[in-house]
Amino acid sequence: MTASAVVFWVLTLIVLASAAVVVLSRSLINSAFALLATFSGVAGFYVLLGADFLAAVQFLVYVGGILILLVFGVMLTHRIQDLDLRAEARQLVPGLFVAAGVFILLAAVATRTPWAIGAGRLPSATTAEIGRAFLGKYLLPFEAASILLLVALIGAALIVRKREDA
Amino acid sequence: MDALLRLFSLIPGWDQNVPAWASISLAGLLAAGLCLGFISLGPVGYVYVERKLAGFMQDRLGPMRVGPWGLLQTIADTIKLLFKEAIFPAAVNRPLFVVAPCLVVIGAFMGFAVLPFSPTWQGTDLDVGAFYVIAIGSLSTVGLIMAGWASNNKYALFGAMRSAAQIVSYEIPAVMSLIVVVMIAGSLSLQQIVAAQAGGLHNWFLWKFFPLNVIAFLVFFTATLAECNRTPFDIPEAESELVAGFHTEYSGFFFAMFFLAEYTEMFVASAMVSVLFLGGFAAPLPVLQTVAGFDIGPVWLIAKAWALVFVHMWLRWTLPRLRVDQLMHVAWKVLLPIALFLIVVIGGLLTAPATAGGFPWDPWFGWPLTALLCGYLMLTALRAWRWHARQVREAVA
Amino acid sequence: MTPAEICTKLQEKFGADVVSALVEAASPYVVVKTERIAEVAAFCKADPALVLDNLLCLSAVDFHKEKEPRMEVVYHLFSYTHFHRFALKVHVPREGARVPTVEATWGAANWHEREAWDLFGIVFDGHPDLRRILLPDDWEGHPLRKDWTDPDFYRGMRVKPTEQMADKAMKGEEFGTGPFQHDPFNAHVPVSGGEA
Amino acid sequence: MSATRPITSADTVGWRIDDIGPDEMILSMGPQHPSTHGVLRIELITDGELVRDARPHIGYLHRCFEKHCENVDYPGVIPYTDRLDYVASMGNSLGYCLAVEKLLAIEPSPYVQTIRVIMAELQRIASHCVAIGTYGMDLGAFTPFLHLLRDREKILDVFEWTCGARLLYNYNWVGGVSHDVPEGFVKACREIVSEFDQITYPELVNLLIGNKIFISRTAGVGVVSRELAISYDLTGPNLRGSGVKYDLRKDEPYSGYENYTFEVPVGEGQYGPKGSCFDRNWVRVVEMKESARIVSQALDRLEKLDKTDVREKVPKRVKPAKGEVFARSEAARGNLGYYVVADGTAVNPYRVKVKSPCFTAMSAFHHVARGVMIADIIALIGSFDVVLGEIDR
Repeated sequence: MTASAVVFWVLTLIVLASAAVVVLSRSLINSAFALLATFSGVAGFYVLLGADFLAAVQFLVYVGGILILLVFGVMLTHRIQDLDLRAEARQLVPGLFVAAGVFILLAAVATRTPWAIGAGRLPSATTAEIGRAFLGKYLLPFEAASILLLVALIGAALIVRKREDA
Repeated sequence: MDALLRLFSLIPGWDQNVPAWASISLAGLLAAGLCLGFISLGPVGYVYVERKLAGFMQDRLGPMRVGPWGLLQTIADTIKLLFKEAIFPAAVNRPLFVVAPCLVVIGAFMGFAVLPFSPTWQGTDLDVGAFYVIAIGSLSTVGLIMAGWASNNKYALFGAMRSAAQIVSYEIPAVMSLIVVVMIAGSLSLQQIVAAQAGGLHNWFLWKFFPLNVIAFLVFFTATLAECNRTPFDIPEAESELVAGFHTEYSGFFFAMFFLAEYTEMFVASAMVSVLFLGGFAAPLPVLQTVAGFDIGPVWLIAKAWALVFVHMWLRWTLPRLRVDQLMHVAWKVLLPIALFLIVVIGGLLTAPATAGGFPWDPWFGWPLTALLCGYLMLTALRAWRWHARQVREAVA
Repeated sequence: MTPAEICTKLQEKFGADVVSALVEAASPYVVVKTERIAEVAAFCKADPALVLDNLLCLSAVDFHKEKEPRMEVVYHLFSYTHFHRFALKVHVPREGARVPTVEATWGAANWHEREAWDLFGIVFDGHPDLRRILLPDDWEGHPLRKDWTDPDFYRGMRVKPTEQMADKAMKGEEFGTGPFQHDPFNAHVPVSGGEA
Repeated sequence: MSATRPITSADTVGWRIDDIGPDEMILSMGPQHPSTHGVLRIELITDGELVRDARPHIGYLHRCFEKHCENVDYPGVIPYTDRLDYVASMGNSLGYCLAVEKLLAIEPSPYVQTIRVIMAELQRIASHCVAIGTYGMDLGAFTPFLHLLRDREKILDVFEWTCGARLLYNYNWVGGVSHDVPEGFVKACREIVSEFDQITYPELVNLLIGNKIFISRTAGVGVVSRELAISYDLTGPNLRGSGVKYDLRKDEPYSGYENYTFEVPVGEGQYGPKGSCFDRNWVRVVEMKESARIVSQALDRLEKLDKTDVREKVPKRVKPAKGEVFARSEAARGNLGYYVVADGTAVNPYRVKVKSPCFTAMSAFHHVARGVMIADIIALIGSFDVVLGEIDR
């Protein structure tokens, strides 16, 4: 087993275990904080794949942004301590069916896709190429996404704005 | 790490007998150990200096009892902190309570991985070095929130909320003004950013596009000040309002870890500022880069970082603290527009061929202004020292 | 205005409700009927010739040895418009004392009245927040009354040493912790209990 | 949320969870909190950083001052008065002595009165040093506090030299003072005054009062209107900060204050509405300067006056005739009033009631505290400059 394989399995273990905690934990706040390990593990995968820019983005956006927002949301929820998060197993059978279906679908896609293994080379600097792709070939979708985000931002600001009459 | 690997290869027979992954791991561990020593011993010095500085500014002596001139005071304090009982209040969320300070320290410590102390003395030269430092900072934020929540204390929670809001807000102007530097250097790699500033003080990014980059520097420095929770942005631990903010309930070693993280973050942030704007390990004069054939880049970087740390301390003992809404006002309505403006203007200037390498007057401002500034600071220091000496003389007489 | 003029003005307005007056002394005052104090207060503040807009002090005094034992509430007033001073007094019985509040007229009366309730047991009718202010919420009695005696026990703790204990302590002998023993903080022992 | 909350009779200790809305929180600030200036406890209902309602709880430092007074003789009360406002003890005992002297109809000699004025004004400077210094510390500026304490120390040194105590002096006696000023007192005081004028005052203005952050933290925060100030009997710098030019030393002079020329500063609202935290502190700062002026005039006067025995008029036995007196004096924190009732038969006061300026200032607190932020609560408490020893008595 090579060193990178060891790292891969360690990362997999971290991601899976913390994801299990996210799903199974009864305390909402513990779930939220377990996401930290999940996100970091995924960032580790990116590093392993040589996509250092993506790894940094993963960290900045997910850990620095989304996770903090999530934790904020949880903390600001009224009487969060009283909440009982016991998952009831009422829909176990349909749930199992759905899970199995999704798994089969994903497995089919994974096995049937003609992965280009071994061909091509690892890009030495991903950052520059990502930049060129965003501002060149994919400029339109990139700009569309940014306008969408801007609209969401303005809308959020409008909603939380202090009303004059209140 | 590269330097360490090269050292290993000097050992006869090393390359043949030791597998590559082992020597890389060993080099990584050694480098990490070096940084760990630096960060754990650094605060001992900083705290002493900070206390003495505070004493000087406040017209008193500072620590004087333990050791000559109180030199051993912080060591004694460290020992005390290490041996003190770590108290866990009854209703804390114990796992999170323990993990939180570790996360904060890790977040501060990981910044060292990319700090370039010299062309070879660097953990690793990431392509996205500058970006990495910003990204890793969010780990500390999560740690702070965790600490505030786990403490089960309203003041701690307030501190955590404040610090999260503050760090997230100030990251934006910091990144924006960082982009200015990245655009000029054309790279995110810290090595290349430093390389672009080599060749003397007038090449530093601080003096590029003369008045513009100075503004970018001020924006970035202010934002780092806020991200380190230092006065006037120390509202997360504002001791007069929130008792001690997020570390209200911590004691002993866990408290020491927060302390350690704060001072480490201060150093990392200052080092980043000096890498981005003050030429990093590049000496102000190329002649001073080597002494007797040895590259003294690390000395320059550390000296510049410490000078900025000194400014942090200076501000702390001079200014009152802002209120939370004023703090947000500064971030969103002052720093962010300035940073955006700078990005647009400098981006435009860089695309124009006439100003792609900076304004024509750039080389003429760096030296005189630096000399003026240094002269003024020295004069002030001299006056302060003479005044202090007179006070002491009068007290004795 | 001089105190005499103020007194005349009040007598004109309120007639027999002004019970008595002492205007020649160093601290001039009038005594008004207890039930009317709130109206007199409002008048004192509103009247353009008086404008007694400031309540300097509200104090209660316990006169328990008079022929008719009574308590007094004294209102020291001041005007920031005319710069004159005056005092109003009301007489209340020592038991079941009730006085209308003047909190609506002068905000400062709020806490002063709470203090008078706390230390003298005078109830101020209409007061929005009549709670103990200086003493603990579970204190029993009103200690500035002249017939107040220190309790032997507070929350089951002996707070006053017995004579034997005092004697022993004076002689420098150990007197043990027995009588001082703490009961659990919230275990209420009747205050009158314990040894003599 | 309505402006006033109904308070139930069961609700004596504090607000309960049912009293607050879904996005509100009860925050208990104090009695062990770094900046409630002692053992004040303030209960806050907050919505995030915003304070919806505040309720001060006092009494943690209650020492039955008024009950003590009824059990000791008239001069015996003086040491207890020292412990009221322990930051400015000279002013407290002065007020009490004035009240008893009024009851006895005695007037000390001009020499004694001048000494009293010097002591009271030095004490005012020393007290404002603490007030403004700790206020700076409340706002996060640590350095001005130590600079001001340095100057307070010099004044305390002079006090110690004169009467042997640094905090609780027992210096003003009924009819006189306990000790004559020592040899070289005038010179030492002149040095203090000149150092204050040349170093402390400009330094204070540069470092703290003129600081942009300080101004933005205080100007426009905690505005007390003229009407509120008068209704709640705010006095001293708090009242003058709201723009009311009233100072007992000027308007009802005692102890020969009419002989000195000085200005009465009022809040000018330079940086926002009049009566804000900034104005109250600004008044304190200018007042220190004026106090220094009075001290130097009083020192001139002291040198010209004939030395008399400072205990010449101290009565052997204080037993006033039946009567009552309400006397006020301008202490450092405002008008300190003593209501003394004598029954004519005993050597003990029948009743002593203290009208403490901090007590009334704190009673207006909830009006000002609604709608500000948590950090402003700290700024507010500090700007009222309360001393709990005087509130709780």
